[in-house]
Amino acid sequence: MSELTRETLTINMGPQHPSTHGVLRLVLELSGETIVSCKPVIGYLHTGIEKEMETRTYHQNIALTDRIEYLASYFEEMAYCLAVEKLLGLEVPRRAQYIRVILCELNRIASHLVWLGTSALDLNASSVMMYAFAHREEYQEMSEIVSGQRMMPGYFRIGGVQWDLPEEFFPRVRKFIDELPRRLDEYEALLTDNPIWRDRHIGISSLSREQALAYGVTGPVLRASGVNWDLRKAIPYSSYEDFTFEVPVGANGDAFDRYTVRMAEMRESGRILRQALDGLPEGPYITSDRKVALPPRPELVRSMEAVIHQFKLVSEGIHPPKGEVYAAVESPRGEKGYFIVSDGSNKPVRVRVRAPSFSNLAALPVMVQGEMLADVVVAIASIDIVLGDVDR
Amino acid sequence: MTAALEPVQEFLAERLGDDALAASVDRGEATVLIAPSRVVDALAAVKAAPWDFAVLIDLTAWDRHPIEPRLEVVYNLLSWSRRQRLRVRARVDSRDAVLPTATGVYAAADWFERELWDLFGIRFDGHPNLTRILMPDDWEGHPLRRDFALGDEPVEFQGHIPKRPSDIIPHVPARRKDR
Amino acid sequence: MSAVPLQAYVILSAVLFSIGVAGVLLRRTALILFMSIELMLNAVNLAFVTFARMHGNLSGQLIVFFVLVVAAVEVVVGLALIVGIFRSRETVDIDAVDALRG
Amino acid sequence: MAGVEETDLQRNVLTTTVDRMLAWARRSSVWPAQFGLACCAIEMISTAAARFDIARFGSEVMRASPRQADLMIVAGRVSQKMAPVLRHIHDQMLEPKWVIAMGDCASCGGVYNNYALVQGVDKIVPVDVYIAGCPPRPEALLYGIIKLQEKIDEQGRQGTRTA
Amino acid sequence: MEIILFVIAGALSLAGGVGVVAARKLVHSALSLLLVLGSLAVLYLTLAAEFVAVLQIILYAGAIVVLFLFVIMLVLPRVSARLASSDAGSLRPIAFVFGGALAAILAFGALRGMRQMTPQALPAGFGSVESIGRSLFTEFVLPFQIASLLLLIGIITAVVLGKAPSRS
Amino acid sequence: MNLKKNGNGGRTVQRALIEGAAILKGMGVTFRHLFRKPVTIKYPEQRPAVAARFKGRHWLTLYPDGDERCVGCELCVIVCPSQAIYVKAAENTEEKRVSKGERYAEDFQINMLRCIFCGFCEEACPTGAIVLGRDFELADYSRQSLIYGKPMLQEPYPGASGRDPHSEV
Amino acid sequence: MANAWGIVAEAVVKSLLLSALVLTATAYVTLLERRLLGRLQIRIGPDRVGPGGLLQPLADAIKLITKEDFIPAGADRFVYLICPVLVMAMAVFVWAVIPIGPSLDLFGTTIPLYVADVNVAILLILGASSLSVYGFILGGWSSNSKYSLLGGLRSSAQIISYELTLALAVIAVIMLARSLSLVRIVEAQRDGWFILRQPLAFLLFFVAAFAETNRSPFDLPEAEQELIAGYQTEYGGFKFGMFYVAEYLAIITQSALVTTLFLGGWHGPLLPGVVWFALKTLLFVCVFVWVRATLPRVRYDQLMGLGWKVLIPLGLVNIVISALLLI
Repeated sequence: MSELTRETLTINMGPQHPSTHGVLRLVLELSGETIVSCKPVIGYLHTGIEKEMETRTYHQNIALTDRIEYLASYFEEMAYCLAVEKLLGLEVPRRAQYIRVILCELNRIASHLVWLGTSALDLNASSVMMYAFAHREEYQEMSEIVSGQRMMPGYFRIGGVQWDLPEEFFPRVRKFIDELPRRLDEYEALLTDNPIWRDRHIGISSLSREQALAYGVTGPVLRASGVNWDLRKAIPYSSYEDFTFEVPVGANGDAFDRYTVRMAEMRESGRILRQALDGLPEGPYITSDRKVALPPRPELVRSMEAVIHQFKLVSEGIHPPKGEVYAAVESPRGEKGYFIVSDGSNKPVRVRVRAPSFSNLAALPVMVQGEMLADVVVAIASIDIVLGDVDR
Repeated sequence: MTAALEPVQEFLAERLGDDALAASVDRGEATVLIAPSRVVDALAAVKAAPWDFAVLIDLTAWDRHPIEPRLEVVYNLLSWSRRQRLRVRARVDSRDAVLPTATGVYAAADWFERELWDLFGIRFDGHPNLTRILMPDDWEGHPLRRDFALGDEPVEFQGHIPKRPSDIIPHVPARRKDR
Repeated sequence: MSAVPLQAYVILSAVLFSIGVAGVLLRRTALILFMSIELMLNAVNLAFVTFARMHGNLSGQLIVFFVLVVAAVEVVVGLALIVGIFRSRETVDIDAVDALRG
Repeated sequence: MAGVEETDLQRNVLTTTVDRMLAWARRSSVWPAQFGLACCAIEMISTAAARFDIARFGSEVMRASPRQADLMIVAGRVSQKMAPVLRHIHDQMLEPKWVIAMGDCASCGGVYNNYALVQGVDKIVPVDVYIAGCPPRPEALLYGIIKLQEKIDEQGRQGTRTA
Repeated sequence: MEIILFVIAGALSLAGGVGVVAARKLVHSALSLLLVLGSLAVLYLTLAAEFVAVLQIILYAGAIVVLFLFVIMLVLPRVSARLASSDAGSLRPIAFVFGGALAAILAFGALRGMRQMTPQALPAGFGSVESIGRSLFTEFVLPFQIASLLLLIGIITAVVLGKAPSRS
Repeated sequence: MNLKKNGNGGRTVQRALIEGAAILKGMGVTFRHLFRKPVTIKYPEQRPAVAARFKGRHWLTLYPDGDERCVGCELCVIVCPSQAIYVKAAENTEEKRVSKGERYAEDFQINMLRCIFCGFCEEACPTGAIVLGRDFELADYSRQSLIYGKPMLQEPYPGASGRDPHSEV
Repeated sequence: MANAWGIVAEAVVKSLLLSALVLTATAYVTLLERRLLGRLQIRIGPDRVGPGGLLQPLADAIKLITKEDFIPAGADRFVYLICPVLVMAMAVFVWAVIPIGPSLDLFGTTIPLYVADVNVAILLILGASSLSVYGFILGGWSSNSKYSLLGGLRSSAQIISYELTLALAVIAVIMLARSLSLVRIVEAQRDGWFILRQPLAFLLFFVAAFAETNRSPFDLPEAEQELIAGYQTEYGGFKFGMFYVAEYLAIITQSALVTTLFLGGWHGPLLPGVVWFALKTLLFVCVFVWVRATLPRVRYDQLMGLGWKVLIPLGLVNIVISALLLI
């Protein structure tokens, strides 16, 4: 061995590691502290949800969707319901569309708060994490008021939502929106200008526009790389065309841009929420099609017909016509899509969940190539993956 | 959107001749069915200008059990400049499920193809590292095939009442693979 | 109280020095060789400090000071040499850390 | 946790007191190992966060190293692929150690009754407390920890010394 | 009290010295060296050389041996293990005889030379920082400068040698 | 901390001052929080107020006259995504009348560890027999003890669950 | 002879008392940190174990002591066991030379409130810190895990590097006080604290203190979120407890040193000197916690860069300027 050989070291991070945000495992090859190659190993949270969905009725599957991208359950339900509604060719009442938007945008803020908290915690800024989670707790309470659950709402229904928004929800959400900018300013005071935070984020784990597109990266990570692509604007769904808001776009595609894009997105979500609350239309919150939606509860006591519908719908479920559809929404992590194949029976033949975290994570090796070891933590946090979404 | 998609299908029919097997626009979504051997050519063709389907947003498959060719692979493409989607499909036989890899066209295909190999047992010729991605490496079988049993256990109740979910929710008859 | 004859210190120094010499002869490992040399230097230092005490003259202690400097430089350069030599000969792999216990 | 069972006659006042004090110390200083897996992990973090503040129970010292932890909170679904890792980490923890199966998935598989998941972590490691919920509220986790403290007290009363 | 200190520290230093030479693991050798240095520091204290004693700890123990450990642990894991076993066994008798003889000669010489000597009374502040500093910057100022130059050269040499080769 | 990136000295000092100010600003934010009231709820001494719609543990409700609402139709069993409910129906007889319908649930069990508290059963129940209550403290030392049978689930008296079985909420 | 034994006895008694005091203080500093951190993060912190959580440290200690005794497979047993002891011993040892107050008149005799007034006190402290480095390196090495080893090497490199900064800052103080004895240094501050005359040195010392104690934002050695776990990863139970205590003791030590070197030690109006000393030290302990609550963690190369490229040059410049001013 006369020639000089590179010294490389292979280290294994995870699958149970505090900063992999779940059960991600990375096999890193290092030269000194520099990363030569990074191989993510996933599947530690593979739950078989897609298979499970083939054995459940369309209605039951709503409960399963919640637990995929568990930080953005409303988006899961939204995308799934949109897909089934597309299969059925069903029009959702406007009020229901607005309610969905309100909850999704609240959920987006909450999801970004979790990202903010955990990525700050990764760099040991534990106070930001505590403040962000305390802040998110207000969303949890609102979610509980609306749906009865803090995290897994099971609130959207095919054709609308389960219940109308309760009265006590409105003052709370108004207060939430009013306080939002001040709270965000506080986080920014702790992080945005902090030289340590900047040094750890600026220029770290960059992803060029071309790389981002090649890897099918979506969401804030794509926008940070300079692509102005937001499904809410590009291919609007659920009345998003009614609202005015900006799509924050970064320039360098580094971790700091992802941070600023998400911070700006939270402010924009606040704007959308205000518009949606102000313009909330009157009307039914779920379709009146008795082949799709259950009859209102009070009717069950009065009308035999309602009871028969109830029995039929619960025991058999809905039967969408044969065909395949794809419906996507802009989740906090990117394009969340459902590809559903129906054979005309009451259970789907195939439900494919297009997971934004999966594609975004696939770009991680490109991002961290040539970076320092400690920056991997920042890179993972800046992608904001949800392992449930990656592994399904 | 619907109207604008038909030219893509015509273009593909022209480019690939008989290998473009079918095309349809259903519920506003355009799909084309391509012969398995030419599917990567079709992808490369629509990725280029003027179609610009630059993003492989999703790559998945579904099992048409028991009709052979059973496995239908679906490439879900997105053109963000034209704000359009296109689904390219190809069908392969379950006993000899092989497709050319699309990693040369889309970097994103790498993990997607590994996932398809893992869950459906579809091989991709020329893939740099076609190994299991979600299941453990020593797993046998491909779970998302319809003849792979769900593998559920009875739900416990007092008095040891056996109740399997699949008794209540019958699904496609499943053979439990040896593993 | 101070009943220790200074001669004892010198004898100790001599024995330590000899151990160092024996180490140089016995061990072929470059690092142990180095450490043996350090041992010898320290033995000499002890002698110098003893002499300083004996004559009530600080020069002995000052020489120790300079020996320290020389030893530091020697170690730094020597270790750099060792590292350089092995860098060019071997793939140094931290995976083999366990082999340390061999 | 193979303890030495003693009969009432053999046990004197002193050992009883010592056992109780040990139990008190152990129940008051339960340091959890982070084992966040899925949805429940988020509620577990919420429990540690300001609103619920697991620190009040002296349990905020979430050490990354299993060697320094007393309690493994399995928060989330355990896949077949994850199971060996879980077992390994449990083995690394020092006695006395406890396991809480937080949520349905960790307890028995929950709604996901299929090929991919271990149907209950008690098939891999001994579980002391099961908490139902999907995911359980943070208060439910705290309730589970209180239940665990009661169990530790009980072990102290019975003189089941571990270690 | 001084006797007790001398006996303990002397014995420890001898044990350490033997350890340096005889230990099988490199780390144990380094630790033995540390033991020698520590016990010598104690001996220096009894010899009214407190500044030297503290320097011994800070410089020798705090820097030089740490450097040894760094090299042992980081750079040489595989190599050292192999080399440790390739010691010259054939030299062993010679080493023992030679070492023993040397010790005897030196000790004899020292005892002969110092037979008539008794320790001088020490001036106040002997061995303190002030006194050493004063000598260092007066009568020993030239060696001091040379020593600093030597250190500088050492640093540069180490950097040049230790730098990873940019081209292979 | 970025000193190395800057060329001339004046800007370095200026930059150091800006960064120092930013750090102090952050310190100020945390310091202000020192004087805010902690948001912590002191569980278990302090009970959290759960929402009216909260989906907690189940209750089997009764009519005001004490009859069971459950008619053993098993719609909840069918709709439950996790198959956590077991119902064994029996016919009402003249001598033993338990519910107002033809049948009643002779055995009714819910496996709380399988249940995901989605509320589908409550939604599906035509008679409002099953409701999800406010209780969330479901933890125990064994799996078996978290399988709740009818004695655990049944309201001790009509209205004990505090939930109106037919409300929209 | 009797007098000599008397001195020894007094030293021993004082050492024991001081050790007990310092260790108790450490236990409560851990609680203080947890409570204060809680309040800074709008939560409460441990409050259920004993009144107001006052028994929390006791419970932690008993629990750690009674944990299973564990030595990793393939570990170097002797070295593995000795490391926590070494680290803790060094942490306590330093207190021998820190004056916690002026002399105390008790039963007609004057008892100085320090174990020893050594004229090389500062060097002793630096020396002790050098020796505790061995605990980190060898603790990492003996655990037989490459992550522990790398973590240990990192910690020691960090501590050695920042010790230079620390020393440079201290030299500035020595130049003012013209003594290496801490007692003398405190006495020299009777008329003016050194923080006023040496603000830059204070800042340097303060920053270096965070690195020396491995505290946030320089807490890389035990960075849970970093890839490489710290030297103590493989330590559990009592042995881990010793590292833990040493870590917090180091915080008190550094706070006490800041107080002694820059804040006039026991000097202060009205209250007894010991109280002033304790208050000032406590203030700095709180600042440690406050900083931990606020700042994110730096990266390792940034940490080293800060030390070598910023702090050490600044320290040298500071000494040159101070020297010129003094002349």
